[in-house]
Amino acid sequence: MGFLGKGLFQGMAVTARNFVGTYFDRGTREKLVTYQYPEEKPPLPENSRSFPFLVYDGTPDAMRCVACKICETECPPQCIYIVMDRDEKGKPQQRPKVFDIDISVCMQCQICVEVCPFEAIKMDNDYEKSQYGRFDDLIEHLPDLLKSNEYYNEIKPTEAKAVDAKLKAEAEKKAKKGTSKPAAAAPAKPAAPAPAPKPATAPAGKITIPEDAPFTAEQRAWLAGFLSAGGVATSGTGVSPVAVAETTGETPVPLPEATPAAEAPAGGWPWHDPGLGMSQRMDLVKAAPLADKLMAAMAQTDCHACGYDCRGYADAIAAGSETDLSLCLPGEAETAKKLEELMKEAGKL
Amino acid sequence: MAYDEGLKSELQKSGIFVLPFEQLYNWGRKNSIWPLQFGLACCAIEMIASAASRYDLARFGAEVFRATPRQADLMIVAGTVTKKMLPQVVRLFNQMPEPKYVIAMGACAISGGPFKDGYNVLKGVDRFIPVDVHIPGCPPRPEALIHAIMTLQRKIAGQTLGQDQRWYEKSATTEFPIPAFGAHDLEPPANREVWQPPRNYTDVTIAEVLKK
Amino acid sequence: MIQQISPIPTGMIETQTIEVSIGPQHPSTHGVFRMDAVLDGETVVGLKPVMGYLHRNHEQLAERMTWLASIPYTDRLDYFNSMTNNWALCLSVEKLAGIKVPERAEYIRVIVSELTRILNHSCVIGFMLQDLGAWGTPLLYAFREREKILDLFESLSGARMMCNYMRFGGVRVDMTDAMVAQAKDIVAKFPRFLDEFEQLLSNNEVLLARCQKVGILPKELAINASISGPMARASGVDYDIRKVDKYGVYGRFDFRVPLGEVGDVYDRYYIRVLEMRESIKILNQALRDLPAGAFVAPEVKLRNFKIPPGDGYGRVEAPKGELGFYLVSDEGGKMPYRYHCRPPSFINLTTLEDMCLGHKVADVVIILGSVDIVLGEVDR
Amino acid sequence: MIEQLRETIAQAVPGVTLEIIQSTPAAQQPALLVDRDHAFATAKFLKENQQLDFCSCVTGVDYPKLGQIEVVYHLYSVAKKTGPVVLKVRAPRELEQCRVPSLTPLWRGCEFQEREAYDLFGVKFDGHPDLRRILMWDEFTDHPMRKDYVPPKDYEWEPTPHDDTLTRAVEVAGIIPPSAREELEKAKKK
Repeated sequence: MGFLGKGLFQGMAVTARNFVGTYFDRGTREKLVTYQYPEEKPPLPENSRSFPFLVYDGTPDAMRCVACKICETECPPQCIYIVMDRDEKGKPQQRPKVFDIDISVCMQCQICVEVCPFEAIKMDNDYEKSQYGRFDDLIEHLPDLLKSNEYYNEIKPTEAKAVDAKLKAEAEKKAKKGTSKPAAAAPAKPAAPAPAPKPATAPAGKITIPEDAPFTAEQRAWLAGFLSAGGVATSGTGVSPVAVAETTGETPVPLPEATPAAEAPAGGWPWHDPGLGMSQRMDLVKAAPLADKLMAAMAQTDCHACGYDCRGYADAIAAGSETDLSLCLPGEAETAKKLEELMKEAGKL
Repeated sequence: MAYDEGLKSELQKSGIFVLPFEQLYNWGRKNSIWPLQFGLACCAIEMIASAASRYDLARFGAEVFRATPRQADLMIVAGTVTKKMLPQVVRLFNQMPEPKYVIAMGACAISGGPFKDGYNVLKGVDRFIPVDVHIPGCPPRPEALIHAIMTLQRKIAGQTLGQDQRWYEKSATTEFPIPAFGAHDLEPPANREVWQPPRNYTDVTIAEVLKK
Repeated sequence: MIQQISPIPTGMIETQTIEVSIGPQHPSTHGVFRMDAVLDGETVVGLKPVMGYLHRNHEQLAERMTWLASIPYTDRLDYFNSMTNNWALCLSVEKLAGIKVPERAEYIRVIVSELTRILNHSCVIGFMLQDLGAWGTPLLYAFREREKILDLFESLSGARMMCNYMRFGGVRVDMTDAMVAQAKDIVAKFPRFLDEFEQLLSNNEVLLARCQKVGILPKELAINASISGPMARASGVDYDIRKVDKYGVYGRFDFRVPLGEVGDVYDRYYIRVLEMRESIKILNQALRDLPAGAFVAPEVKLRNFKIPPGDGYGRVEAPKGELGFYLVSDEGGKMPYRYHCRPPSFINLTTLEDMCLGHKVADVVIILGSVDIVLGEVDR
Repeated sequence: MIEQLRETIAQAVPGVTLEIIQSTPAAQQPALLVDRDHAFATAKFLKENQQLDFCSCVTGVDYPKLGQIEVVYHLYSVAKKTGPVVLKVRAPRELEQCRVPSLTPLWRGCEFQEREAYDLFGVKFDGHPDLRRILMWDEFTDHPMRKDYVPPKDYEWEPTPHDDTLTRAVEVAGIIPPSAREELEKAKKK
């Protein structure tokens, strides 16, 4: 059949074909596959991920992160550390004071991105992070982590567009629900790369329609009525000013009621532990008053996504000043269902 | 070191290249880094990938992966260093000739990374041997390793001849102590001469807090 | 580390056996693996594998974190094949919790797993030839193809090696049409590469001389020592979990299970080439039939995922053999009470000594190469 | 199915006590708990009469509440392509009494896995040909996968402090990062 050495020659022919092939490879990267790295970087696919960063809209003050610590708890190697910001009175500010990511530990698994209910943390694709030092250079603090939504749109266009659309829809839904909010006319967060002029710079309730706004006479009349009605309603209903301020992009003002004033009893609230399951928490509050039961139905992360901490939201619902039962984002549908159930039981719904 | 940049460029125009000996020496060193063929875990595969055809580490003169530490300048600690493996890592480092460099590639080599809570995982190879460049990532992309090699080349280019370096000191020992296997842990768990907890974190001790 | 053991008189000349420690830092040990070999001249008369140099406590760490958080850690078990590792854990958890996976997700899982299999096998052959002294030429070819598959994995999951792609009840992101086209392109071009690869190697006289009749593993010993995967099939054990368990949608595909006759190193090499060809067959069918629909079961929660108390064992046919997870859940159910991984390459090492006895030291290196170990999985 | 098997074993191995332990409702993998003295005979019977020739997975599970350590064997049949039959053996947790018969003489595949169970759980397998530590070094004295294992105090510094690692760092070196000072003080007040 063959002669001794035929296999060797066949193999050499393959090597020779590949060697010659590199000269005739014109950009197909079939044979000549090398990327001249520092000058010519291999294109990164959109999904490519390196380390997390925090998204802000417009200015770094308007970061989406509310310091709910969900990512901190879910992070498999525990490389995230968050401390919530508080004002002088100790009132939580719905934003982190400290947000550290130790990228010398981060395993780039993207679980923080998946669990974040606020679309606040996303994966960057910058991989050139070699450093001489370990301790200071490899810990990313809040200022290093904050990057704009435009940057996010730039590196991951498809994903970012979907996120923007989702946030816009959510904001509109929120605005529609509480028709009383003056910010209803504007998108809650400037989603497009070019942020729209914020009507919120005018004090709430005193919004005037600009002369050059593209409205017909009827629309103008309706809008004027709508806005003024909203202004009146704001002071009347229990919509929290923090939520309003947040949607309009102003720095949050503290709640007049100062909800966290409700001090925990000496024994603490035993159900106030995010590690417990819903049924376990409900068992602990079988004989407790309604407010405690409502609180036990929350996710117990004190994330302030609803505008309160868990205690404050429960008290507000129990007192009737808050009627929306779907504000607890970390608890998802489970909490909303339970809250509705409890309110029905108590005959308040 | 002071020399006339203007004169240098003037001479360059007429085809005469003038270099201080130090720069020439460093130029030679930085473009012929021979790494030790030393893979520990996942990152080693990316290390091989960066030496393979697509990323081609040979363009930086660093493709000669030596199987013996006696011929290597650079140890790429690519992967998790476990306590069982550490004595061998230190021994290999001791066997490398000076001047030698260490790149800690990947989260595990820097700090133990995702496995840092494990009982058999060393929380960073810099507890026992000095590390020059750290590459975060799990695993870092091959480009990131090439970037680290370029970072190391910058470091080599900046080193002055004859001073400030470990290997120029007559009395300096280049042998790092090799820890022993203990009943529960390595003994000692860290080499205090190489590794200190960072200064700015040591400013408050528990005693001070308790005093308050 | 050379140590005098005991003098053995052989005829006129007195010879002594010596003990040689190969590894843990040795270019041919595929990582931090060590063999304590006892040599009589150049012949191996005893060999003990020593492992644990990459023991990263995966099991203990997993018992301290949620079910979800363990998925990225499984990527780092067998770091060539993160997709099949993900699948093994997800399959076990789905078995314990009784989760039904949507059809599309099952197909995507088959596609990525078979791509992983051809990636692994081509790299293994490359590494094995490296051990033979081929100085990296086949390895470079294998890595060139690997990069093409990794490009697809990166655009799909975001990372080259540590994909972290599967979730309980499905996969994390959907495969877009562009990615399906990319996968089809890879699959269409791969047989050509395989032909070239075989032309380079299969009839090569040096390879034949070095591999044939070396490291023979008999069929009975292979079964008794729980050898699985290509290594068992090279010895003629007709056992492929894809056929036996028919997990996922493997029951629907038409493919054969190639079997070896001799069980030597060459059979173990060639069985991998044949398996790649079968994988291409499966891939063609899966890409053709990929249905539309959901890619993850909507009822499965990402956070606060719980499993009822009890235990269970689930396994998949990973490229290296049977990869299984034995999981125990307790009352809380949020974290595993016990999490055990059954790593194929660890158990495939059981018969290393039997295969090496009587061969020369140089053969030990290729026998180890043909076993196909990854230390992340051996030591966990 | 499993009851049938239980009856067959009970007839073939006189004096054996067998108990059926259920798995999760969905997994449907009930296990047979065999007493230590008859474990080897039972396994031998399973191998020879039931053609369970493939011992896939061996591992230990620590149950401090029961005061016992369980060794789990998953047996498959390559010849009949069936399985798994789950065999469980329990032994007391105390190191001296933690002994079970080794099944390595029956299945070579158990060899490394039983060594691993010995290393990580401290289960001694009687009749094992080469029972040494396999993953940890020989001088190591603990059995780290037991639930009461105390990890070594090598945590001296944590840049992103979380409760348990912070406590460990404070214990070992008396160091706390400034960002965590506040929380620590608060915890102390409590």
